[in-house]
Amino acid sequence: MNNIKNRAAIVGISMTKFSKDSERTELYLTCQCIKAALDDAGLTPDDVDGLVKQTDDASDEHAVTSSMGMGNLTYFGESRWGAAPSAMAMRAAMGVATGVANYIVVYRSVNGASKRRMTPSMRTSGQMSTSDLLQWTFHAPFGHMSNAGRVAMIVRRYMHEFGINNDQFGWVPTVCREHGARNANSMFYQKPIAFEDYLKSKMIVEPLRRMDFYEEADAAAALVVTTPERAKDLKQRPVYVLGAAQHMALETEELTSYYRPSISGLPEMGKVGEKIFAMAGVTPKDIKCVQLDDSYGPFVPMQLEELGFCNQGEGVDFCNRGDRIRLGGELPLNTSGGSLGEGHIHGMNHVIEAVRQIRGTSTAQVKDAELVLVASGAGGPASGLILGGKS
Amino acid sequence: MYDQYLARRYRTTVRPRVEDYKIKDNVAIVGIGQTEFSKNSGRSECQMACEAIKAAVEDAGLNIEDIDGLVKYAMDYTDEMHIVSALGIPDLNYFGECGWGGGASCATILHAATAIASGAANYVVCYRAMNERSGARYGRAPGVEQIMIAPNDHYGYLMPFGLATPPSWVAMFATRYMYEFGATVEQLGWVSVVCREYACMNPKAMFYGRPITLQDYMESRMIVEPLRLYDCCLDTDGAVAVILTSAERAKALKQRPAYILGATQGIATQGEMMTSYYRPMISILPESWYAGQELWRVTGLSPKDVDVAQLYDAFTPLIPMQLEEYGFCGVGEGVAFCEGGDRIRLGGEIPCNTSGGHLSEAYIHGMNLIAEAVRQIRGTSTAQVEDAEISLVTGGLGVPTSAVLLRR
Amino acid sequence: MVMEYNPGIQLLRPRVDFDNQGYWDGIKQHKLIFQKCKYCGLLIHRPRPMCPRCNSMDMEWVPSMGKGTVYSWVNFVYANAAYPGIKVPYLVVVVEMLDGVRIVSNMYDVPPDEIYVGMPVEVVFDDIADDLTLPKFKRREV
Amino acid sequence: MSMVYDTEHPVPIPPIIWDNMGYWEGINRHELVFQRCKECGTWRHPPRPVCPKCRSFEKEWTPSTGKGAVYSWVTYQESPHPGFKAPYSVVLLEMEEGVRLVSNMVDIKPEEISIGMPVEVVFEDIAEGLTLPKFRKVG
Repeated sequence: MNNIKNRAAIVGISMTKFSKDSERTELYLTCQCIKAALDDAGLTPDDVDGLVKQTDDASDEHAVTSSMGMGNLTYFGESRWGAAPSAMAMRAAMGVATGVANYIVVYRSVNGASKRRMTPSMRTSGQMSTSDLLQWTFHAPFGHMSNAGRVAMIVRRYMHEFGINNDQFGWVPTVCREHGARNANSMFYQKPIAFEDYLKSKMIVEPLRRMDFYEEADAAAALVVTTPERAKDLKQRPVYVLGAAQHMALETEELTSYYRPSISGLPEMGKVGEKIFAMAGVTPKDIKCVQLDDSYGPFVPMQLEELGFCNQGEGVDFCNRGDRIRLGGELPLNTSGGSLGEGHIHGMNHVIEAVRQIRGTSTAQVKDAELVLVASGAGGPASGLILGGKS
Repeated sequence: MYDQYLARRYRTTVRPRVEDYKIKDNVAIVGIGQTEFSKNSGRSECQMACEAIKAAVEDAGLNIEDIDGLVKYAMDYTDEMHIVSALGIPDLNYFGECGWGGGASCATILHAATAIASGAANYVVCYRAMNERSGARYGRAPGVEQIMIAPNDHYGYLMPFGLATPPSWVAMFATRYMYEFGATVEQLGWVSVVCREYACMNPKAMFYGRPITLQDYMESRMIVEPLRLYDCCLDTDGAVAVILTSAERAKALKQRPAYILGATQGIATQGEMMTSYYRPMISILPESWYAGQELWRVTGLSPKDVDVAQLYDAFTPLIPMQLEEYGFCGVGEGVAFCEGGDRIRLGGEIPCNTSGGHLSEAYIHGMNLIAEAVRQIRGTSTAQVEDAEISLVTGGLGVPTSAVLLRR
Repeated sequence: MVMEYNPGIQLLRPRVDFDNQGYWDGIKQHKLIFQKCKYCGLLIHRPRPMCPRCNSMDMEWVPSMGKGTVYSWVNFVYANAAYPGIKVPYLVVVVEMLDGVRIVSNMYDVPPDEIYVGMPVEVVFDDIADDLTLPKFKRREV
Repeated sequence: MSMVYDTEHPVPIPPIIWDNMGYWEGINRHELVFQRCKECGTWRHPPRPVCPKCRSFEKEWTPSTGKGAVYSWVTYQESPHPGFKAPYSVVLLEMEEGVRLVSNMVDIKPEEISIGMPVEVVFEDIAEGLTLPKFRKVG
């Protein structure tokens, strides 16, 4: 067996509503959401024998299994960083493909807007990880402390090298908000913006504005992965994992990969693209729509370049006026609204939306969306998926 | 109580078919490396991790550039990206984390093995580096100076009552275990004595050259009744790394491969972080039972086939309890099995923790146990079991656990 | 009182959240209450957002009988492995309630050399500080 | 214009561990030093325990010329920490040794900063126990 192509399928999905205050614990949202994803698939907690979580997620495996009365598990793991959503789906796919588990649930829950946190990750015991150490030692003393600032440093260099004006970044948030406005689950349902609203948006860290950044939300998402064989007996049309990959390159840092020869690209994402296209045996032209990591809007054109949808330095032109990336265009992106236009659940909504597109149940449905690409973790360790309706 | 739970406790979910289990015989551990074990390393955890990985790479006969996967403990403070940047690893195709402290030890092997068996990566390193002795020690209650509110909901039911440390969490199980099975502390002491004997054969062990008698054990300081100092594992500064690759690639490398027969994790119902007191029985380790069942199921072997075992020994009572759960003896018979020590010594039915284990070699969160399991397969242990063919390793207890079965 | 606290060191406060608020509110009012699934009637401790038996999220709080027996116990004798705010030695017990759930607590009136598994106990409430009340247990005559 | 601090809110002090100790010791005596591999001479920053080129663990702290150029920069219009008064700029510099580091500029308005601008190091004693390397436009 050389890869996991066609050896795993997503058979259940669920997402809570996005809100500014869930008034619930993250564990509550997690349990609610996993139950709904299992219902969607036609399964019960008794069937589950694997879990994959985001390392920093408040709902640990014990909290979930003890709350839901899940039986015995043989496979559970964690993924960190922005790369987590696609990587978690990949790890679940690997688990079923190698026969170590049958039904693996991937979940994520955040009270990102209300900050109603129940549990920090197990690692927060005072000592610093090497990543925290880097940020606190060499960046924070100079006031370089926010993710917005960390990203802006890379974007400035990108603008410099390709002669880009920062106003041009406005088309991605505009289109994401258009898509989010169609989605009743979104925080911006029926609240689209015009490009001019972006220009009026407050400058946070020059060259980036408030609307370049994700919208914090309270929400949870879950998906269920099993083998294509078992998927046939379940309720929904299976969504097959045709390509899945992670990548970390030399000198990758989370949003601060400043110490390598060029910082104006996302080389990890480029490698992820090469790997998933090769595994799926398709090219960018075959992809019907994409769900890209839009936690930071300016990373979207950079991802389009790295993934081969346009040439280097042309990503911003590709997004200009939004026609090619909105519903009806040649490559609709982030059709649920994404992190900019639906809500930020650390990229999990992107995977869920890709499944909806293939099922044909998106609120911004792309016609015959049989092949959908998901990218996670722009500006750090990266991962990606190509999902398909046919095995 | 919890009527339906009782029925469900040992319920096995429908499992994947054995013929679909792609890990068996397809993956091998081909390199092991470690730093010295000390009370004060005098350097960063990141440096020790890099040293251990470099040593493992050399042991396997590989180059750093060959590594394309890293699996870490979620608890490890050295992030993959800094291993990559420090050692100059050009590309990683697979990286991930396993949670639950020592419960992650064999889990890292399982996840690395799935990565290799599914083609995600070719050479995957699992590592653990910790300045546990000179840095923040787990055996102490958390930093109460700053924290006023429990960091999570779970601690709220324990900490205000002073139930604050891992030894006490396990002591609670031990009290009940001794009550239910009529075990005595002297019987537990033999585990400690035998582990120390093994450490005295291992020049790299922290307790090398310092044997103890049962009398010494009985006279050691009481920590949390019923557990004594010699019931508790060491605090260690050190790092251990292992490298996995496919069985096919393994053939071309320097060392005799330790093939993976089976690897699994285990969670059972009603688990809590080291304090699963709300289950029908607390004198057993259902996670370990289930992990054992899965290993025997996928390999078609039984405990009788195992030549040597490295059982996670953060505290002595966990060894007899695991001997029961993995089927080396019946429920409640573990301490009697260990009494006198002969059955777990070299030449006994199942030699256990032949490097000295966490009690006497070093405490690297189970990674040192994996390295010893591999040495037994290679025939290079300082307490070598003659012709060891099948070697069992288990991961941390009281938390979601893990286990690996290796073969020559 | 058997348990002595070290002045000046704060005991960790329980983290009160949406799922467990009822429990800690009850304790503050000197009432031991447990979570019960409204749908299938399962009694649950410690509090959870979902019933592990039937997966209902509809819960209520019901009073406990307040009585039980010691299921297991430990005795903290070494200060470095104990909670800094409490003077050693002190006992921590797991009590099996007659209601059918277990709870971690301290003994209120029993010295370490008298404790045994199976000792009948009943709940008492210890107001340790203005913002901290804990359920503890004392010997019960049978 | 330089960074303005609100002294009521102490700014983060860099945590010192084995791997970065030599760097901050250098800064404290007003000397900018970088890690350099003893075996193959490769410069590196931020500090790491081992050389990514030749994998030697032997290293020395070697003085920098203190000269470099702006590689990228940002201006914070909102401060993420009350100790730093917005607006202020953060620069990413490329030093003559080939390594990069994050810092602030002194005596310059944000709008005057540009990519490629040549700079040299100065040392600023911010508070008791906190000295930082900062940069000034040259030429």
